[in-house]
Amino acid sequence: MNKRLTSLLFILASIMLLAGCWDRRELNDIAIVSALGIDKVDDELLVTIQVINPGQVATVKQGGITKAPVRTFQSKARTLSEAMRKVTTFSPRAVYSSHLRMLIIGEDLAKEGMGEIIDYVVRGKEFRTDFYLSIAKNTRAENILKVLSQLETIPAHKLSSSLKLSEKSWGPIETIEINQFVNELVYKGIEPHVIGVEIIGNPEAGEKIENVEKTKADAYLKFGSVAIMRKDKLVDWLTEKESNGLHYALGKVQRAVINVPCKEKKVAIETIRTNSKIQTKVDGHQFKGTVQLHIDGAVAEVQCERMDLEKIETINLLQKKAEEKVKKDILTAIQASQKKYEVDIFGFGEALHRSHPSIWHKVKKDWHSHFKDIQVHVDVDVKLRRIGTINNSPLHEMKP
Amino acid sequence: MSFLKFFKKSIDKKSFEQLLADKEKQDSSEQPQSKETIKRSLHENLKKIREAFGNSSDIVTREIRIGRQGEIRVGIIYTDGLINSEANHNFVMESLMFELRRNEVDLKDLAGLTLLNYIKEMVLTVGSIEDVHDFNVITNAVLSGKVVLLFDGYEQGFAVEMKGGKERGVQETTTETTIRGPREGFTENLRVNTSLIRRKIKDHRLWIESKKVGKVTKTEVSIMYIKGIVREEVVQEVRSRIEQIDIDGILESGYIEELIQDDSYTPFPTIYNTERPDIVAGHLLEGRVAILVDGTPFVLTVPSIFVQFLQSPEDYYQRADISSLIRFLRFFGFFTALLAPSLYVAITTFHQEMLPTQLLISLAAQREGVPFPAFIEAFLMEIMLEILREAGLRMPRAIGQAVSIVGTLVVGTAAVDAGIVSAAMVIVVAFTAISSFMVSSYDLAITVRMLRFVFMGLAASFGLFGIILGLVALVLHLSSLRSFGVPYLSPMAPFTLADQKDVFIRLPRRLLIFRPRVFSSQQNTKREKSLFQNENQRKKK
Amino acid sequence: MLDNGKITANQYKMLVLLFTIGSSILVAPTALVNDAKQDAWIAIIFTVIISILLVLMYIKIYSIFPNMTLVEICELLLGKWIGKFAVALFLMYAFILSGELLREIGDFTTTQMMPDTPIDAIHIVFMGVVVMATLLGLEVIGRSSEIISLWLFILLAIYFIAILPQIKIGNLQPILGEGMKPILFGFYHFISLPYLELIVFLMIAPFVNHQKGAEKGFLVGVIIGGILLTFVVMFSILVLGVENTARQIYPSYALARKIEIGKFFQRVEVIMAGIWFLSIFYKLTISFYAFVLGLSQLFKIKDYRSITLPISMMLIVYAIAFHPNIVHFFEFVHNIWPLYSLTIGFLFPLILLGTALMKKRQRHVRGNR
Amino acid sequence: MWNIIGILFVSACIFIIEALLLLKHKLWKDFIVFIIFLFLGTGLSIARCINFPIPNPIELLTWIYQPLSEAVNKIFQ
Repeated sequence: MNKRLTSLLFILASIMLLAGCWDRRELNDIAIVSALGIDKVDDELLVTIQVINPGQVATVKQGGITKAPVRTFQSKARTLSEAMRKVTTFSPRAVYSSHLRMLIIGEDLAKEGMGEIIDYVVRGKEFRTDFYLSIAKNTRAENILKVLSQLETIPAHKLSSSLKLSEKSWGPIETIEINQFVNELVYKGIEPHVIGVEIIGNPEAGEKIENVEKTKADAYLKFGSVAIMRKDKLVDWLTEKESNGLHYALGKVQRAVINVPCKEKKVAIETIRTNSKIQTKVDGHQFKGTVQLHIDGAVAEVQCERMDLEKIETINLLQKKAEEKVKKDILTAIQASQKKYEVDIFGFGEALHRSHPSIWHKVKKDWHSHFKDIQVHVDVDVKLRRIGTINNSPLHEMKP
Repeated sequence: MSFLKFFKKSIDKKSFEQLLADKEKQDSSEQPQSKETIKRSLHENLKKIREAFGNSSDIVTREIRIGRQGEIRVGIIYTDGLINSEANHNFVMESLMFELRRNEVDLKDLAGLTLLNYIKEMVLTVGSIEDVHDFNVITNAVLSGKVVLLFDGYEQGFAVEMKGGKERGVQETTTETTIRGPREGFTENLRVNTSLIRRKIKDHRLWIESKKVGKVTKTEVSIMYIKGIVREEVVQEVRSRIEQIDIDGILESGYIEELIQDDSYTPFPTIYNTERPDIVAGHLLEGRVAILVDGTPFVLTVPSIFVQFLQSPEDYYQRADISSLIRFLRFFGFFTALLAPSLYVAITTFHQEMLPTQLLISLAAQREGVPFPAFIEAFLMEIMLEILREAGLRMPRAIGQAVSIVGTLVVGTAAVDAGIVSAAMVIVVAFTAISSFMVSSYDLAITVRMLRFVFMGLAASFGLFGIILGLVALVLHLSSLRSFGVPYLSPMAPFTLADQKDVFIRLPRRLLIFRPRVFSSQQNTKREKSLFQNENQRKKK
Repeated sequence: MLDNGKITANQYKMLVLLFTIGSSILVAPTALVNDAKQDAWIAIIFTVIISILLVLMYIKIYSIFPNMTLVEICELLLGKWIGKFAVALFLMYAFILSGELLREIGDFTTTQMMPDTPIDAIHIVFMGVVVMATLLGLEVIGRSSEIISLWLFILLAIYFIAILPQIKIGNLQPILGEGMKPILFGFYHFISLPYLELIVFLMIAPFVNHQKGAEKGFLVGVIIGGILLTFVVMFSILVLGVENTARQIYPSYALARKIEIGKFFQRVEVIMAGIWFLSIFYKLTISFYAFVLGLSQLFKIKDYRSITLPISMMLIVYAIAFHPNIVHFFEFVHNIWPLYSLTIGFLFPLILLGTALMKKRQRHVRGNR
Repeated sequence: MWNIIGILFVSACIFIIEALLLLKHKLWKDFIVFIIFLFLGTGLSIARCINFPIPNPIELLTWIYQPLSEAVNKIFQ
């Protein structure tokens, strides 16, 4: 018995050692792609990859910056796969995209329809689905990728971490993972939206290493407005107010600031957590949408004089004002999506599917036209829980 | 399977019969004078003995005269260094030479006794005396530390037990140290060792059977067990396996271990060895059999299961919660020692997507300029580590320290600085080495060291897929092992819920009422009371 | 009866459990969600309940002939020649099952883990370990399954707990939105994939040392396996959503990619790969063992071990030759396999059971006279 | 070429391991069955290496069950 097994194991072991290692790649043979930018140029896809230069990143950590911590490579081809393969002709290392952080689509491509690039990214084994999707606003994706960043040595990491951070602390911004985008692309009850990124400052200066050495960079990247899409095509950019409303309605806002007017000045209310619910009801032949939003907040800043925060009426008033403010934002966004863009980015259709599957199956074909006429009722409920570490503002008792 | 078993059996039988035949032949050819009885003439006898030993200088053959007029000539034969010479002077020679003269005994009339009986019963003030008639017995007695007395004119002699000489005393063990627990360790002397165990288990059911093994060395091998707790089949099996040993010399219990283990095609130890009497006592109480071999401080216990190689006696001396935690740590250490380098190789060369990005970047930065593939790098470092370890072991203790410092610090740092290996690899290898020291049994630690290379090979050719397959094969192999009839992986496989109390965790002692079921004969408790109950029940039956 | 050693009821239970979740745990969500959309989890619960009835039928056969393998039962009940023919049909099923499983391993590994490695190499290496297990015998397979299932439970627990934070309850709605038909379709596919294949256990059941334990173990193993599969399907829908799950070839693996706890515990989809490799290893080993043992009983040779190695060569060849590509494989599994499984896993034992009961009654009647 | 040599080598190894054992015990029936399967296995492996078509039971199954499967699918659609 054992003789038999020993010989079997011996044969196996020799096969393995002789023939193995097909998939081996050493760490110093791979080019780690941190960001991928795709543009459309003359009917061809222009692929820009931002590759990390590990040695350089390590030296940056030790203090000295000599060369750029990342490199970009570009190639053009009709399909993405071909373009990615072509990169190998001038990159000394194998392109490795499992650690991709950002996928940036050029605005031109987005306007023409970005469906054609999605399949490659979802199908490929190397692409994990945890990177963020973004559209380059008013520029090409390649330009975005060329800008070097401060604080974080790798620009793509800077992008993704600032995106993640501002999602938590700034209302209009939200992270979109590729899976979410694809789901929304396929699903009939909702249309996708994607966050935009733009260059502030001089793009050409941003490419140089000196950009990193200054305290105020010549060029930097900023996330801002939201691109709304119909199918895979970019329709328009939402204004900041509208995107704010959109994110409130979708419950994507975690920590944000609501500025409530008081006299000429403002009171800032910080949201602690929000909870939203979108529903679609059927009332005869009419669809009625409701957006219910609960916000827990805290007073963060008081600018106006003579405001007595110790009184419950003041708090109630502030809550009411905040509710109105948010409600207005949401309504603006809904209105814009219904009238201006005619795109259901809120997912009222999805809500209908969930509550009335049979009706949904009848209307899903032309949900588009039904959506325009939905009456939406927005119900915002703000609860101020805390007022910070002091009760009344020093301004309250400031000498007149 | 049946025919295979049959096959195996027939081979065993055949070889066994053959062995017996061979043995007889050898015995007859080697010792033709075996049946020779001693002569009446002392002179001739002594001459013959001297010839038999080739006039070896350590064999003392002395002739003295006893009695009032010195009328009886007595030959004293012993091996210098094996006997307690002081006791020999005091209790044998002095008794013979002085007592007889001082008491003015008439050797012709000895209170109705013959001379030899008189000497045996009234003169020699020593414990154990045997009558000897045979030259062969005499030589054996002389070699095992007895003093042989031959009397002129008699075809009979005495072999007086007088074992002594320089031997290492009971000292603290160096191979298995604990913070808490008895400090004593076994010595090379079998009697001392049995006494150490006897002192711990003061019960008449602690039985010892002895046998001489090794045609030339004639080493004494004892098996020890507690009657009533141990399974009779196991004792029988041990007995018969020791019986079947056919070898000229046993120099260490390792010889026995290799000759009686179940399966020789395995890297895993299936017999436990230890230097600590407390472990042996504990094992005996669980119903195992201990095999003691003269001339080595290492005692074997069977049957042995896998988990016990990852347990330490201290587990039972410390609080249960701490012991359990440390046991977990030890299991973890076992797996890291086995897999850490292979996992590193697999992840960095096959599955880079598993690493967090920052870690990947810093690893990649370290690997810039390293000329070898990760596998070769790991392989070189591991080999270097093994060389250092082995060198440190064999070297004089003072130099060993220096070597390990030079090896670890200087070579490691220099290798990283020179860019031959990456710093991460040094960390991995060092961590692996430390982990392998967590494995409490040295035997298992060696196995792990060996298998580590196998897993590295698997990782280098198939990545994690290879490692998983390797692990499955390892578990299959372990499941196929047995140690004296007990499945090696028990009590996990076959799963016995009742025995789980003392495997990965050790429950508090009051919950450990029952002995492990895999070893002991009945489901008897650890408490004495019920052990008697069992005996009573058996009697009733 | 060949001497293969005995396994305990607990080991048998673990083998049934591993067999149930092996292979299905990775691919079941896709097939089910494709059929039943949001209601896949209802379909799976429904299937698990029906599968208990199926297993009761297998147990009935086993309890009539507790000491005989399916092959021996067959020859006893159906006579020498019809029996041999039926056995051949069953063995072909076991062989194809083994081949499909091996192919699945190769496909998964080359798609998700090692795209450059030739699929034959994966097959040969994996088969090597399966052959090792088969040669070591059922006793060793049983014992090792207890250890492996312990690891498996630990990995599964990590997997389930780690995926919890990603859940979105809304993904389950609407419940019963598509009516009952899709659920039945899901049932039709799902019962064929792990449950009807359980018939190979009738080759192993006689080697359990305790008859009642084997019967109980069979049921308990199937139920636990069903619960685990339900969890996997539920989590797939809850985390990935219906559309995405339906699109994935290996949904559980895609699901594992979503695991992210803090910044440190992420990128651990290999856990899922590990779970799957371990469970499918046992599934393959059991079906291969059943095939080889059955073949040796069919030819009435003394020991199955001598033909194991040649058969494994054939299996490696057929694992590739069965399907020219992965789409062919999926189409076969989706369209043909359920019907084939129904024939062998349901109709065939039903006929056996019927014959057995009839013969028993005849004997009873005769005895009364 | 090399893979055929490899296959022959493996078959030879299997033959040596098993046949010796079987012949030693004069298990003629086992030996014959073993030889048949070894030939089958080796033959199939070589056939696959040189891309020689080998009989595929899947095609048979597809031929048998295809009409039924279409019917079932029709019911559920």
